[in-house]
Amino acid sequence: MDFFREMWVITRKDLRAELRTKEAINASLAFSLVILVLFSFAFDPTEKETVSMSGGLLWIVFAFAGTLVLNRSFAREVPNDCLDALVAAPISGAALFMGKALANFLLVLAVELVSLPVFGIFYNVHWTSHFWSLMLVLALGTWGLTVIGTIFSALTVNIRLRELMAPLLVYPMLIPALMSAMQLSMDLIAGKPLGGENQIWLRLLVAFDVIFTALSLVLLETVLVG
Amino acid sequence: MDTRNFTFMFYGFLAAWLILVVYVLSLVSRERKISEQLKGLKGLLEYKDRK
Amino acid sequence: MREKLIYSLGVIAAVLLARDLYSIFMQLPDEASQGMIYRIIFFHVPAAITAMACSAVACVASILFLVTKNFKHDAIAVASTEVGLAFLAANLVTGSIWGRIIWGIWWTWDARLTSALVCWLLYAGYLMLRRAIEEPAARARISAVFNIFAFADVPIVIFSIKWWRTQHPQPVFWGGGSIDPAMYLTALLNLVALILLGVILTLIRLRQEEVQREIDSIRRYAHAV
Amino acid sequence: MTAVAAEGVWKYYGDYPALRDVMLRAEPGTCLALIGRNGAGKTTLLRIIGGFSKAGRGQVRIFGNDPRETQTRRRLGWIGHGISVYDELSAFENLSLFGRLYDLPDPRKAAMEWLERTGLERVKDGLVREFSRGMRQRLAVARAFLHQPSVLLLDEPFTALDDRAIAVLQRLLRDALAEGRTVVMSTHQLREALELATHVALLNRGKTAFQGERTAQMVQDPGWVYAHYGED
Repeated sequence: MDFFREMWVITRKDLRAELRTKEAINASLAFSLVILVLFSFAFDPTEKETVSMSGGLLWIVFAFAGTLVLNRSFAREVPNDCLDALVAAPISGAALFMGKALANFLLVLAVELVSLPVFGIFYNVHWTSHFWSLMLVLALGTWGLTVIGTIFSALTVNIRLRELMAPLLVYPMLIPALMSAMQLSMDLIAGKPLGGENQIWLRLLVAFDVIFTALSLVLLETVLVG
Repeated sequence: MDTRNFTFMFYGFLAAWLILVVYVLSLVSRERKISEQLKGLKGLLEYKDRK
Repeated sequence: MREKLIYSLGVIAAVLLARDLYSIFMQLPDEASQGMIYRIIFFHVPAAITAMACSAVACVASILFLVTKNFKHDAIAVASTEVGLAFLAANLVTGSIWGRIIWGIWWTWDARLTSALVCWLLYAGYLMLRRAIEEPAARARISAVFNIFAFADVPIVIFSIKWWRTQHPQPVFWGGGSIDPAMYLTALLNLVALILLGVILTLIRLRQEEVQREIDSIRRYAHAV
Repeated sequence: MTAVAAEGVWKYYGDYPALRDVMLRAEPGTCLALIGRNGAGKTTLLRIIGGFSKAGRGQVRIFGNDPRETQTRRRLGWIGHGISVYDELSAFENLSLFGRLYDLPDPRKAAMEWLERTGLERVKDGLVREFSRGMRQRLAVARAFLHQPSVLLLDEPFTALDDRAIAVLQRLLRDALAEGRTVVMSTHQLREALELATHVALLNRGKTAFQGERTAQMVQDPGWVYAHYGED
């Protein structure tokens, strides 16, 4: 069976299981809304200030809310020992990882796409001036978040304090990706197009995604089969 | 300015070496813990042998 | 054998450190713009380099563990990560104290300080991860994977924070200019001394880790009997 | 060709050897019962044979190949302590999911077939979460047999099962043996296991203390193997 079909089977399974209970995605959405409200108390949301903080604010919301989805990714396989069945199945570890990562990516992206307009309304920010560039940055940043979140969910799947450990490990690792995504989103929302000065951040984000995707694909089998 | 400069340099070196000393102390306490464990284990083994 | 190595390295390090301290405090003149405080640099920079060397050693050891499954490499990884963290902490504190004089503030989100802090958090996560896993084989495997990830992240963190800061105003320092050869020699010798110290601490920690592992296995065995 | 062969397998947890130089063989069409006390290493050994964990030294061969090879994984079926099916999916969805993962030509048809064979066809669209214990276990059995594995690995299969599931499993295992498949099971339930088994292996503190054909005497007196080979 070819790689993409294996991957898609896993993705579909994860999405179906999640959408049936909506446990993680509901929690994540609610959480992101709560943080958006909380942030309005942290500073006076006048328009000019908000634009200069928008990138940081958005990505902190995304990172926190995303972790709720990502933590569940391999934890979902723990009850009933489902992970054993997946490891035993004749699919490559790479397909398993990419399938799970893709499902997580779509879920996190959905949460982000809901919180983005909410952010625009709450903070009175016109964020659509470079819509497609922003979507590109959103996708790249979210992929970085997803890859690290998914592989660390696999790493911590069998340890106690899993829910506490994963964020502690994930956030410091994510700092470069979050920084680029913040910088780029801020520029785009402020009306500066991609390219020129912020080109370097786009490159950094892509490099982060590529490096950690490759590393995860290489190491997943080691993580799951000891 | 110069005395302050000097005190801070002094603090700097003090703090740096203090951190290393604290680390060494943590090593020493770990060493003690290990030897305690070893003692306990020896007792356990002797007890089992006698049984 | 290892005891002797530790002692002899200790003697060399002590002699070097004594010589360096003498030279730093007694021989070298004050720096023109910074005054006395610049002397912290002689400790600050070598500590950072030692910490980096430790993280590199830990990464290599982690890879070797995954390849060979020999627990010795796992012990090397944890020992050198821990020692590296201690040196990085010393580096951070000296940096902060230096900044208090030069910039007038304890902490600034300067590129170097920030990346050092992020790296410190990364590797502290490694030690915490180890504590959360009971079973030795799983602990070694999982933390080796994490260590490789952390090491891959270090250069990305350093570069990205550097770029981040170059786009933002920051206190200026490190004006150009040549270094006095005497200063250069002292800095170099101090680096050697600190690296030796790092090696000694790592060796001690390594032995502890090995003894601990032996104890754990004997205990398992004793309970199984 | 030998179906399952463990050749000098060692497994360490830290420095502690959970398995010590284990040798094991199972030919096609035979059923090997792996017995031993708690902590003797039965589960560890089965997990190595199943490819869930790696041997520290020595190797495991399934029809001469490594258990982690994709082609080998296709030939292995596994029932462990958990049921390894998803609570949030229906019985039919679960089976067709695994049918797809094992690349069966018609996963939906295979799923239906096995739902019928385990008596679950009426509840095929019910979520596993709502199933009774016995139904869940039968579904787990169906999942393991779905891709017609030539080697079945069962870890304590009878421990958690209710009577009906035991009956279903025993019938399926008999059929499988008759078709020339291989079964390796670890077990506490000596009586149920020894009825099916053609061979017996006893693990004692990580070592193979005995391996041989099952004799009539063992069935009559399940403690016999322990009495002769099990003690130190």
